[in-house]
Amino acid sequence: MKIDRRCFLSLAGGLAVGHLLTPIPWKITDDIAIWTQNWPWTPVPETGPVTWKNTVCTLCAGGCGIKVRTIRDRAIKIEGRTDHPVNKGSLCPLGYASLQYLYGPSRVKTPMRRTGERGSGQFEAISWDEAISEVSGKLDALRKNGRAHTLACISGSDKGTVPVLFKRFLDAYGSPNFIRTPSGRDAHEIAAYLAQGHKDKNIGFDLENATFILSFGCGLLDGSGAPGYQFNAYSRFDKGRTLVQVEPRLSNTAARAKKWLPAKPGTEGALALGVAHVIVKNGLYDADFINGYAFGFEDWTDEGGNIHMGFKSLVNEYTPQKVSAITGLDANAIESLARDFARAEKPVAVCGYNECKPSANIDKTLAVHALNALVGNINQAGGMIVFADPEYAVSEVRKDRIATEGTAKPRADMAGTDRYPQSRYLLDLLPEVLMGANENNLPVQALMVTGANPVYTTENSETARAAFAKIPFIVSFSSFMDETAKLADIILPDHHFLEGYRDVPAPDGVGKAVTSLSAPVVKPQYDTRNTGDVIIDIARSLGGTIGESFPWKDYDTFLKQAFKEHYRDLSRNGYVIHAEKPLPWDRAFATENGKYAFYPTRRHAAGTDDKSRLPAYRELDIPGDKANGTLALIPYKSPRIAAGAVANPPFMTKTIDANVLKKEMLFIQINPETARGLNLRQGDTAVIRTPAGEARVRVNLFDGVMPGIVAMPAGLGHTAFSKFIADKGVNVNALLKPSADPAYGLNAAWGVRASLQKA
Amino acid sequence: MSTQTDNTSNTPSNAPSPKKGATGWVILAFFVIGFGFSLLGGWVGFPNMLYKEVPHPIDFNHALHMDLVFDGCNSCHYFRADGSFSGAPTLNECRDCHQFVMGTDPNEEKFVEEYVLQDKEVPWNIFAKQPDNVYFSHAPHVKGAGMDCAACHGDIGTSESLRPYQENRITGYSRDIWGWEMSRLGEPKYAPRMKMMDCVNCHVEQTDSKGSCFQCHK
Amino acid sequence: MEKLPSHTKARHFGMVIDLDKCTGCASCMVACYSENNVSFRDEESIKLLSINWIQVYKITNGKPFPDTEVCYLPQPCMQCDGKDFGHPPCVSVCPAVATDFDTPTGIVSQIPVRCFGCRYCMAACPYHARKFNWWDPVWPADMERYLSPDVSPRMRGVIEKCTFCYHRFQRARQQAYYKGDAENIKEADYQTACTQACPSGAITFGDMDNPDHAVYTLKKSRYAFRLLERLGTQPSVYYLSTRKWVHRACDNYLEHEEPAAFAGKSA
Amino acid sequence: MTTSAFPEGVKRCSSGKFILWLLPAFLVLLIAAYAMFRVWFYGLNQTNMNDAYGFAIWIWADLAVIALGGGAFFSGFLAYLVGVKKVKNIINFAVVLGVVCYTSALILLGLDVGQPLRGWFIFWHANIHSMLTEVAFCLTIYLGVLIVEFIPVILENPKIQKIRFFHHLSHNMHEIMAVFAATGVFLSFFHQGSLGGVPGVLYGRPFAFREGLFIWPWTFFLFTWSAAAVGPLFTATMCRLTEFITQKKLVKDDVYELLAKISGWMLLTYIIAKSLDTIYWATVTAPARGFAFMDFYSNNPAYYGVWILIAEIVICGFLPALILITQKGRENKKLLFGAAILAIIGLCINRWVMVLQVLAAPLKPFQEEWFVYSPAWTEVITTIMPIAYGIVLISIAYRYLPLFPQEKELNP
Repeated sequence: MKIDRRCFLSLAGGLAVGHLLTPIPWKITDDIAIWTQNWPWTPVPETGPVTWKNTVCTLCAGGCGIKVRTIRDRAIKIEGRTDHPVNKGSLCPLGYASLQYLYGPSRVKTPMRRTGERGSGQFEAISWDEAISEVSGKLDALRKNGRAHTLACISGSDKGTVPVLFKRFLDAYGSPNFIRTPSGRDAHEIAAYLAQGHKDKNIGFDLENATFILSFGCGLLDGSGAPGYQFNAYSRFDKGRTLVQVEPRLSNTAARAKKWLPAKPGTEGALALGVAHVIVKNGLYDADFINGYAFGFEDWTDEGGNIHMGFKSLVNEYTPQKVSAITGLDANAIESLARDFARAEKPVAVCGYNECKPSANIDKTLAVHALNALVGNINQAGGMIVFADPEYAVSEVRKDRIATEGTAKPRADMAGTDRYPQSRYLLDLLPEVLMGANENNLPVQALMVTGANPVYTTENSETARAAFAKIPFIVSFSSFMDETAKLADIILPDHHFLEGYRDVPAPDGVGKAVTSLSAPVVKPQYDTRNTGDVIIDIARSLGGTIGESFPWKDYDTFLKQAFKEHYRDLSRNGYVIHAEKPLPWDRAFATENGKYAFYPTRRHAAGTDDKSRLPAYRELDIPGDKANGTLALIPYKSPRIAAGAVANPPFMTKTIDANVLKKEMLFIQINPETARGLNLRQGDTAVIRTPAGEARVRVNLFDGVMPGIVAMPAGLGHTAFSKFIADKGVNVNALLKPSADPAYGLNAAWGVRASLQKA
Repeated sequence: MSTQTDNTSNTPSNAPSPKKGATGWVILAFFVIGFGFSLLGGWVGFPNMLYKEVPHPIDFNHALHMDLVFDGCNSCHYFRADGSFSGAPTLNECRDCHQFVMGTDPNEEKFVEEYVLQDKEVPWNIFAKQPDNVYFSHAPHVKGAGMDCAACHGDIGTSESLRPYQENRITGYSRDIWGWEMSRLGEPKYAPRMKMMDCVNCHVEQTDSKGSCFQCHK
Repeated sequence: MEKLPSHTKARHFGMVIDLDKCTGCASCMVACYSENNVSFRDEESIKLLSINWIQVYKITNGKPFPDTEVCYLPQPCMQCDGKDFGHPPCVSVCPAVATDFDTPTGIVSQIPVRCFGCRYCMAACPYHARKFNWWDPVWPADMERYLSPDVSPRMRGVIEKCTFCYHRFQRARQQAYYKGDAENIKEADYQTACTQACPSGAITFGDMDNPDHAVYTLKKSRYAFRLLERLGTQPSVYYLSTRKWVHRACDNYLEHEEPAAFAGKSA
Repeated sequence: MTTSAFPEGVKRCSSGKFILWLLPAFLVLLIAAYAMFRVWFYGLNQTNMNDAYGFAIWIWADLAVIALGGGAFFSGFLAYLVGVKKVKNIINFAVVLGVVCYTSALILLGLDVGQPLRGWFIFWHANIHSMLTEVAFCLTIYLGVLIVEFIPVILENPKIQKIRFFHHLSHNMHEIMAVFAATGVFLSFFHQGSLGGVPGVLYGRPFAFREGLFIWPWTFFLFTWSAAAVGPLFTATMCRLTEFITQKKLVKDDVYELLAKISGWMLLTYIIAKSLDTIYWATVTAPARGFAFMDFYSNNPAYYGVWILIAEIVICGFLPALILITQKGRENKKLLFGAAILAIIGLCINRWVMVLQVLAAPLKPFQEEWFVYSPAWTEVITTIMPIAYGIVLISIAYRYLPLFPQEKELNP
């Protein structure tokens, strides 16, 4: 028997034919396909029993009730809570995306101590004990050096128990420098004080019941203010209900308004007076309110016998023709707007809260309040509502000598000083103050930041960053690695809002006295702690009267005590409405004569004549000189871009149009007419220059922008958080510059002069 | 047919030819050997290579539990209020009874010591586990069509000891899905097979339609 | 068209989107990402590589300031009925039956694990509703924890698209089975994530064949139209707008032609 | 005794020269192999395709290469079924060219799918309504047929012929080749047609959509017709190129002229049909969907506008057809091959238009801009790959196999 090559060939043939009759080739082919269907690196979400838990979103101040779908200890999906009085089920994209913050890469997972250069982002993880003792050690030393008043706290809100704890901490420690970040609330607070005599009360607008909303630049549908509330109010807009939007740019709100009135920016106050003129002239105002509950409508005589001009005389000169010349709107349009407004069943005029850049223009705000007063729509359903926050059941703070002396010192931001006696917080002024001081006299030696990201959100942000960087000791309480946390020496990370308890006060601008409770939905994912607990611990470890002022076991105990009998409802329903109805007119006003003051006698004005007290229209100059900046830059808010302390989560960035952000380049919007003059075409790259800085941008031509205006989206150009948002576009705050109202110190600029040049 | 007719004359004539017949048989024998070897390897060796035996964390005694509970399978494998099915019980559910060792069974002791006391979920092997892309709901089958558990899961409920569990090394699937018989012929060894075609066949039989894709896939 | 299983009632789900109400906020988009485990990358500005099951387009009337108008147009998968009810453009071209017309619901399915990524359906769809997974999805940090078990995460190399949140229909049906009345699924029991998410109430969803459902009436409005309707794709998504220019922007018309709602009327 | 590895009676260059000649082609193949590795390993993100261009240069190359490879089926049809004897002098070459074209097409298709390991689903889970399924089946089977047709040619290598078994095999295979040729023609008719159906059935894409003629879209016939017309011209042109490179006359001129004559008439009838199709589409199909003819040709960022249509139909259609049907045109070899090249370009333009312009044209009126795409290097190199691969395979085949029966006679 000879075995040769052919035998082996045959053997191979046998093997080949045989194996085709076995499962090997077929099963392996099938199994490999199945393997591709279950790649080990593709996650398989775990199943389990589903529960829905109610809580409140706190990523912005909108206070929307949400429900969270959870499986075991995993939060899966967020939806609007249809039975929550604020948003009634409506929710903005940020709310829907907030799980990306819970589990996302920008979370600060443990307490951190800075190791590298300030701002380098180099930190080391430390224990909570170490972190708290380091902070209290530094604060103790500062206090012992007699500089307790140089501790400042920047907070995103001054309402709610956590800001209250910070205020209390500063009180007990001995510093007057609790600073809330600027907001639309500032001007309303002052207007409410001047016209109604209220201090520390909320001004809201009952948009749900209003039948005619005259919005002076409010981004009602652009995600500013209380988005859930505003969207929900709009969702009920059916036949017969009208929204009129006054704004130089065709925003999302303007696009959905029945009428868009592109008044020149900064002239909104004149338009309000023009509307008032028509109403007064035609006797369309609410005579009952004007005669019974108002002061200063007609000319009046003071105790000294001097005759003063009333509101009626003031508006007399604001004829539609004159206002048309100021605003650039058609005179007939103004006339008919006024008539429609006055004749509507429940008209309301709104401004301030929801603007992307709330220009704290006191005249405009007073004029808008006056419009509501004219039609008798104050503290009425569908009108402007004034209400107080619930009072917390908290004992008096205990102060030692240092505390008493420290809190009596002037504030670092000059608010409440002789210069700006009626202002409460002036964060916009702080950077200049800090830049002007040398290291030793720095009025802020230690800074605590909670619920805010001032390094990013403060206008002229590069100067602000440099100014804050001068502060020797910065503590951030941020849950996320934001720009301010990145600059801090110590980060004491707060829980994500789905991990801990927190009360949520009535959102600004919402006409409802409602407080909600944000409750944990999942266990804390990382080694974070509720900021309320941390501030109590820091106070304790400082000891003395400071420790005594914080007698609570923990924050949750404090929260329960603070709300007393309301707490049960709060925890059961997730919210509590603490005042069902606003005060009637006869009890509504806290002015000397108990009436609504069309003439604000208390106004701290630049001049002493009637016109400087009355809300006359005054042309506002914006920062920058006209020769170099022929254009005006205004920021705009997009509902798809979070523009506050918290940056966009990846999902929101995914929704941004390619003509707003493409790769790392941001697009500014200009009118094609403006573009022609500058020889710019769609998609061109250009350099924008303002007094605050310059940036490379691309050009998007949009007919809906007033010629001469450059509109830039707010909320981009982050340098922190994560790679999903950092280094994308330009921070508009880096190009803006605040301009202080002479009497109030608040930023009254509506924009900044800018030039645009093809790159 | 060839266009190169001259090539035929070029045929080599020195091809090896002696003992042609015998060599042919030898060649055939080699072919048969190869063929047989393949068959043997493919039908016997291959399944053992493709699947690996995965030991059960606990050798669970269904029969014993069935005697102790009131509602048969439903006592531990139950429907939730939303109609979803709980599947294998979680540690918390077992803990209702097994807070401490109650009997003398070493498996129970192991369960209490290694899982209950350490608060660790038991990594049960699920014989009928379907991949993530399959949507399967017990409700239409059990509540709608009135099928009993054994119809798909075999007689696991009366077993005193868990049957072996094997995992496909490539796909990670339980061997029960393809079926223990490589040929997929004959009665299944333990429980009905669960490849897609098995679902489809039953659906066609019972509902006249295999259903659309989304009926069973997500 | 598949044969209907003997135990199933036929429904025809559809959506009506009121373009005069949509504010362009993109809540629907984000709610959809979150509901359906849609993946994301750090670079999402190249929209033709970005996975969106519903996309909100911004369209303008092209008039100069201040007569400019803007309309936002949310566009999910149109769930076309296609030719002869059951042959949408994408379904008949799929070589591997990875997508089919779900006769009991009128929804066009897409089964990523069956798909082998030839992208013929993408070429067939005039709406660009089908998206390809050019990359393997990655959920950074601990984001895998928020993934929903109701929708299977996709792998690279396959097509995915809007499913009208079919898993929510499954959820409703499962509960109905559990309660013993399999066909008792009410309008509120099955709503898509985008419908629920729309904060301004622009989206309505339901069974278009059921007179009790809101879509039944809405889609019969004089101002109802469908996107690129003239191609004959028979979409199950209707739009409402009283503005003529919006109608014109949503389908192709020759110069002398008028949108149906405005035919015979002057602009 | 040693047998030459070369076919009997022909001269071939030295091994060194041969290898040097193949070197550049191998280099291209190497880079292409690396590109293929990247695409398979990292996925299709390695290309420049996007959600608007789900089909791109690869699919175009597939369609073009299969159409040009159609020379194999149509020559086979002429040689074996019609019995045009002259064509047999070029049939072997046509088969090799067909093998190159079809294997290239399959490799490109394999690259083009997102999940290649599941690619067999197209057969196992086939959707019989899908044109692509039909393409895949016919293509694969026809490639099998081509290989069967190729085997006897391989077996004719003198070294292989020495083995008795292969000698008989080759002889027997030649006997039944007509059966395979017939099968090939049948299959080719279908898959060329199905490829035409691929764009033609897209009723959501009014630029591609062609209404039914009986049950098929017109494009079904147009694609088959054009492949049959231009395929042989491609074979002839490639043959001529081989002659140029080898500096030898390989096929007699009357073979070229015959092919040119047949192709010329095929091309003319095709282009008339294509024109009618275009007119019907422009005046009936598109307007019914709200599109004016020029909507598809204006506003194009590539600036070719309507010229692409004129190029395809007039310059690369009627012009070469008219040259080829005239005796004088065919006798002038420069004119003949000039016309052939024009026809080949015309065919490639047609396939380009039917794939890429279909996807480029915006449909939603609010999206005015055309979708733009430029291929990535991975796509370009793999698209060039068939050329390099063709050079290698044809060179080897030419060197070792008796592709041209007339070579010995023409080069004594």
